[in-house]
Amino acid sequence: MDVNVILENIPLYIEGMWVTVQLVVLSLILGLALAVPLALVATSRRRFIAFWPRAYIYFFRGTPLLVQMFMIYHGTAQFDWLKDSALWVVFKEAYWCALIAFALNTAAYTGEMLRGAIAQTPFGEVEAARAYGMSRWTRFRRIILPSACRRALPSYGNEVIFMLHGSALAGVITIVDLFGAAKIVNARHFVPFESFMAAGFFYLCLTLLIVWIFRIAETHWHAYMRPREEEGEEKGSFPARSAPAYAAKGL
Amino acid sequence: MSASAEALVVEDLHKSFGSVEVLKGISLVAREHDVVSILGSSGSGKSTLLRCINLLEIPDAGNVYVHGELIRMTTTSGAARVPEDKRQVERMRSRLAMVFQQFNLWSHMTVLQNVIEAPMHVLKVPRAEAVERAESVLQRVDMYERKDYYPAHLSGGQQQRAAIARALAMEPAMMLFDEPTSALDPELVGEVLKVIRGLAEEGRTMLVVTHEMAFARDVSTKVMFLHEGQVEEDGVPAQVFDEPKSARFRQFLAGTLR
Amino acid sequence: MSASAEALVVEDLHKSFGSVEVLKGISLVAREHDVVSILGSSGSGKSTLLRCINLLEIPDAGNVYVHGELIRMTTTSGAARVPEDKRQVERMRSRLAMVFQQFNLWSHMTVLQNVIEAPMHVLKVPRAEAVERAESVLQRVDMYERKDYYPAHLSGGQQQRAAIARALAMEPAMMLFDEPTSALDPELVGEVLKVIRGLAEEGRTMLVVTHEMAFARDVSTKVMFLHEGQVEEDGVPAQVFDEPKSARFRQFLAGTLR
Amino acid sequence: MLDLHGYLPLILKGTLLTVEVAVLSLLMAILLGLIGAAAKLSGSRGVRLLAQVYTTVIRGVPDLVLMTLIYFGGQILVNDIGDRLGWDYVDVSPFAAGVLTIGFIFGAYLTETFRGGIMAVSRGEIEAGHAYGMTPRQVFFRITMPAMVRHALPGFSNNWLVLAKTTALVSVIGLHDMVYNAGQAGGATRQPFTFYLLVALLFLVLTGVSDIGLRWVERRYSVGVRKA
Amino acid sequence: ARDWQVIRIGVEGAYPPFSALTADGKLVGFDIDIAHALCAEMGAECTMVQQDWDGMIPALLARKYDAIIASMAITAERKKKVAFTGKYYQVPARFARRKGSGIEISEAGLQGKAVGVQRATTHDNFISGEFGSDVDIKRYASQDEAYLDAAVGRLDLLLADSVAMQEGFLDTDNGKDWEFVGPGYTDVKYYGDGAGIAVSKSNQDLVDRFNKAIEAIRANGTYQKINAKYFDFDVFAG
Ligand SMILES: Nc1ncnc2c1ncn2[C@@H]1O[C@H](COP(=O)(O)OP(=O)(O)OP(=O)(O)O)[C@@H](O)[C@H]1O
Ligand SMILES: Nc1ncnc2c1ncn2[C@@H]1O[C@H](COP(=O)(O)OP(=O)(O)OP(=O)(O)O)[C@@H](O)[C@H]1O
Ligand SMILES: [Mg+2]
Ligand SMILES: [Mg+2]
Repeated sequence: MDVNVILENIPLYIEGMWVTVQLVVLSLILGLALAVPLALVATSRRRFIAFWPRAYIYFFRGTPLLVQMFMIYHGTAQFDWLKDSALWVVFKEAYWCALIAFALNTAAYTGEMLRGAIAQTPFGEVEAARAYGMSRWTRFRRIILPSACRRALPSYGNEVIFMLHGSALAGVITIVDLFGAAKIVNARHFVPFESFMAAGFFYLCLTLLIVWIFRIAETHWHAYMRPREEEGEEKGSFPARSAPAYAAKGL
Repeated sequence: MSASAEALVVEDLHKSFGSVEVLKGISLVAREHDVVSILGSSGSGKSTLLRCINLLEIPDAGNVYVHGELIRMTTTSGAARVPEDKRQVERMRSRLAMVFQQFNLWSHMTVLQNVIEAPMHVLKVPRAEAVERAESVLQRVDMYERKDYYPAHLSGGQQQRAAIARALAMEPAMMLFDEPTSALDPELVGEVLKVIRGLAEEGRTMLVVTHEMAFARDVSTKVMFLHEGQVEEDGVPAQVFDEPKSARFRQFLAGTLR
Repeated sequence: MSASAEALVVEDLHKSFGSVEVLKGISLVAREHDVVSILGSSGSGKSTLLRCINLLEIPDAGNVYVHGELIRMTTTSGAARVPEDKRQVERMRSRLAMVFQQFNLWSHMTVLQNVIEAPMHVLKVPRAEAVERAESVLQRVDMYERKDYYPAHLSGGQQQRAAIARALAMEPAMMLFDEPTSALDPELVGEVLKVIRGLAEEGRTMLVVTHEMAFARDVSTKVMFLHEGQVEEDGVPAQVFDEPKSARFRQFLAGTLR
Repeated sequence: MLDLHGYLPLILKGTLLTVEVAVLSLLMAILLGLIGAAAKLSGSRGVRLLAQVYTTVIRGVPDLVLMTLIYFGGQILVNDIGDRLGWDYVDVSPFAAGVLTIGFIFGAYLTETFRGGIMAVSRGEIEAGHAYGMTPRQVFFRITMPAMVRHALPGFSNNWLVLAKTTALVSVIGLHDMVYNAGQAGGATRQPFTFYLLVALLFLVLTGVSDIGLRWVERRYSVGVRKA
Repeated sequence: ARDWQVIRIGVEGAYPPFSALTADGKLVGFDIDIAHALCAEMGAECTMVQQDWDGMIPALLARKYDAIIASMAITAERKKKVAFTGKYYQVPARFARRKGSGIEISEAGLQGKAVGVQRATTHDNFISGEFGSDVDIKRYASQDEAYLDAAVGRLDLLLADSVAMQEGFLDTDNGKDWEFVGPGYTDVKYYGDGAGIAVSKSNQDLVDRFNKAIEAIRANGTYQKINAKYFDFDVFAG
């Protein structure tokens, strides 16, 4: 074990970590913005309309993120019309290619998650909303979406973690993210064990940070699912929901 | 009693699910201040009737008038029957407040939020006024202290009272109760029936699906017994309970064990 | 009536959850052929009592004798009270068959499989014999035609009858029922009570937690009213219902509305 | 339509390798998952802690980083052990490293799936088992386990689909799977999009076929479950 | 010690014309031919183990193979970890630019330009050391990937081995719009003493065998034959 090599290269790791954080946060924001309309359209009762978002979701969930990223990074260069267009400014940069791939990918997963949560809205609650004269849009905005978002929160936490993990792929296409930094350290000093172990450690820290953030978010948003914390409550309190099944996702 | 106006008129309502005809022509008149108890064994179509009245299910045939206004229906190209005017339906629903057997409180909102939700977003009552109104109805059903609880943290009886408060806050012309006590234990049943009895004494128009004979007999102004999708017996409670005409209804009364 | 043997004796049972004492010294004697109804409002400790009797909960103090045999308890190094002999507990449990309020049928097995499971794997009855026995008890509760259904495909009343069949197939010395009808609708209640009444007439020893006063009065040989973890009133039904000594029990009876 | 310039056999050879890696690592993951779930539910604190560390670390670190680490680190470890025991050199091939890593990673995910499945079994059903005098062993094998399979199946299916896609990463440690070969072919023909699209479609076929198969299995196992 | 009847050799396969993969997955190139020639000379049975450049030295240290024949420059930094034979060829490094881009090799000329190099090579060290703060260095796992990105226009400059770049890029369809620019670099500080064969430090005997074999094939004309197959000049001297 050569700890000194790692200590010497801490600044490089920090820089890489910053790129990783940027990539993850930006792709999550873009992905979420895309996911809400995607989920809304995918729950449409009209089959022909629901088909398109579902096909999108199916493709992005059915293929590896690595392949998606390669298609966007290496693949776009195959088309001369694209290289001659203004869009090339974007596709020219590995950074933007990675960001686009990640955002499209997480949009598919998040969209599916929301779609599922919307489908699970207790039927009685929707019916109560109808019975009180709410219009379709009011029902969606006031009852279905808020309730679905809360239910999707734990699985979204997993999605964020997987996005963090998936972002390591950026290191494969010249981007110096956390994994890219580790590769440079390894290349310079031939210490694969130490350099990747350090990267793993930093990723673990970021993961734990995300878990912690989501735990706080759940404390806030899931008050209605937990037993009341106050003393001396009488019976009738709801049993604590079991932890959500761990939903994994691919790269 | 002066002949009060007709709050709700149902004419020859039919409803089938697939090949099973669940309602086979139900007619019903409820005047203002009427409390109509709807009895019937399981599967006789009681819930379906209530749900057809406020169009949670679309009836296959028949008319519903609310305060004399016909809820207009039309037929789509696909031969499905649909309301002609969605706005009219939404307006009508905001006047017929339904209280569900399973409460159906919105689980991600506190009791107070549940109660102000529909007044604010359907009736467009300003928030401050909605809260004021909500607090007063919550006091009426003795739930004021629990207003910041989530539904999951309430007992069945408390949930049912919150659901009643939610309905009351709409200041509805009429209330529809679907077996408001059947999910409750005997002590809670008493508690909830007391609240409904109070509403009846105020002269609210109500349709109540119930299995509680004592309640039907003591509180309602009209009783209606459904059997296999038809009105088998109806009339004022004294007459219906003491001189039942229908054999099936006599059997039903005997079968209720006590 | 000849003085029959003591099937179950419970002496001074105590049970706390955390700092809350739920059972505060319950004693109870059930002779053979006794049908003991246990009444009490929600939270009074009825379920806990049944669960302590067959050690699904470990009581903090007190003794249980089944057919005169003491279920021996001991204390671990960690100061936890545990049964001295696990075999003895398993043997005892196979003789006291419990019927749960929520049925708790094994969802991955058909009705028949549910019924033969314990006889085959606990009592080691050969399969053919277990099936034969199962079919006969299923006929008894009128569930024979549904024997190849999975629990999820049965109505509540059918599930409850399947659960009773599962208990009967153990040919238990005694049956424990925890609110066997509270999850059912009024007509199903009648159906299930009829089965239990039939068992009572056969002279089976039973402990029944129930909210059905009519049942308690007509069917049981003993009634016991629990209040806050204590026996507030007990005796034969006629005496208990007609001349209740306890004020709280009188209030409870009044509260049940009819 | 698609002009593959004679690279199709190379891609298909890669597909075969992808499937091999996926199936072998699944088997390893199931084994580790069952052990892990048993460990997490075991009475011993030490064992539980060990399982907890395993699942936390695996879930906290990207697959790619783990794979790189095991590919090199694993070899160094094997060498150290080998030297001590006086073995000849034992090679951790990229194939073995790929299978071991993916199996190791998904063992952790399946640990959670199996544990969740066991915990989802209704307490009442387990209690009924005890109430009829079954021994704890009998309750576990006759009630808990069969009921668990049903609860764990959806999570299991999900994990398998993810695992199949994760095999793409072995291309990064130099295994000639279909993604690697597509890169080669794409570079040589200057048609990377064509080849990556082909590989994406092959993955869709793989996941699509598994999906159909798994749904069939799920239907078989969910007899006795009422669908809303 | 081993008798070296069987030797595993690490090669790269993405560095034409020194080593490359054919469509049907065969390894070809100068490095590969040299490896076979050396093995024949030593009377050893050789297996080629393909390894990505990133992991070349770590894999040797992990004993995945016994020697690296992959155009690896003999540098001081690498010598800390592995032992080298004498060089088996040496050529200078050069920049290449897109024709007509007019980029000049100077601190000002390189300012903000995207320069592609293969990660963990002498070129990587050179550009990082000499121009690190001025240029946008894009590091690739293989030289082929750098060529691809250069061809599609993601790079302004390439820095690589002049011969490899000539044969593997400029002379191909991909590189037809590119040209050399600036001088050749052989700076010992970065580029060391030419390309050698890397062997684990514990196998000094194998280094000796390789050195002898290199001398032998140079003496008996095998080397020149291979040289002539790929180049029209002598790569040994550079
Ligand atoms: N959505 C539906 N699809 C098919 N059949 C239905 C549907 N809703 C109700 N039914 C059937 O219609 C019949 C009447 O149902 P309904 O719920 O109105 O009965 P009910 O009188 O309210 O009974 P209960 O007292 O059990 O609530 C039943 O046989 C039921 O199975
Ligand atoms: N496992 C437990 N942990 C903590 N408290 C418990 C537990 N089980 C029961 N209790 C408490 O013990 C008290 C008695 O519960 P029990 O279930 O015996 O009541 P019950 O008489 O059966 O009521 P019900 O009629 O509602 O079924 C209640 O206050 C309950 O909250
Ligand atoms: Mg109903
Ligand atoms: Mg109870």
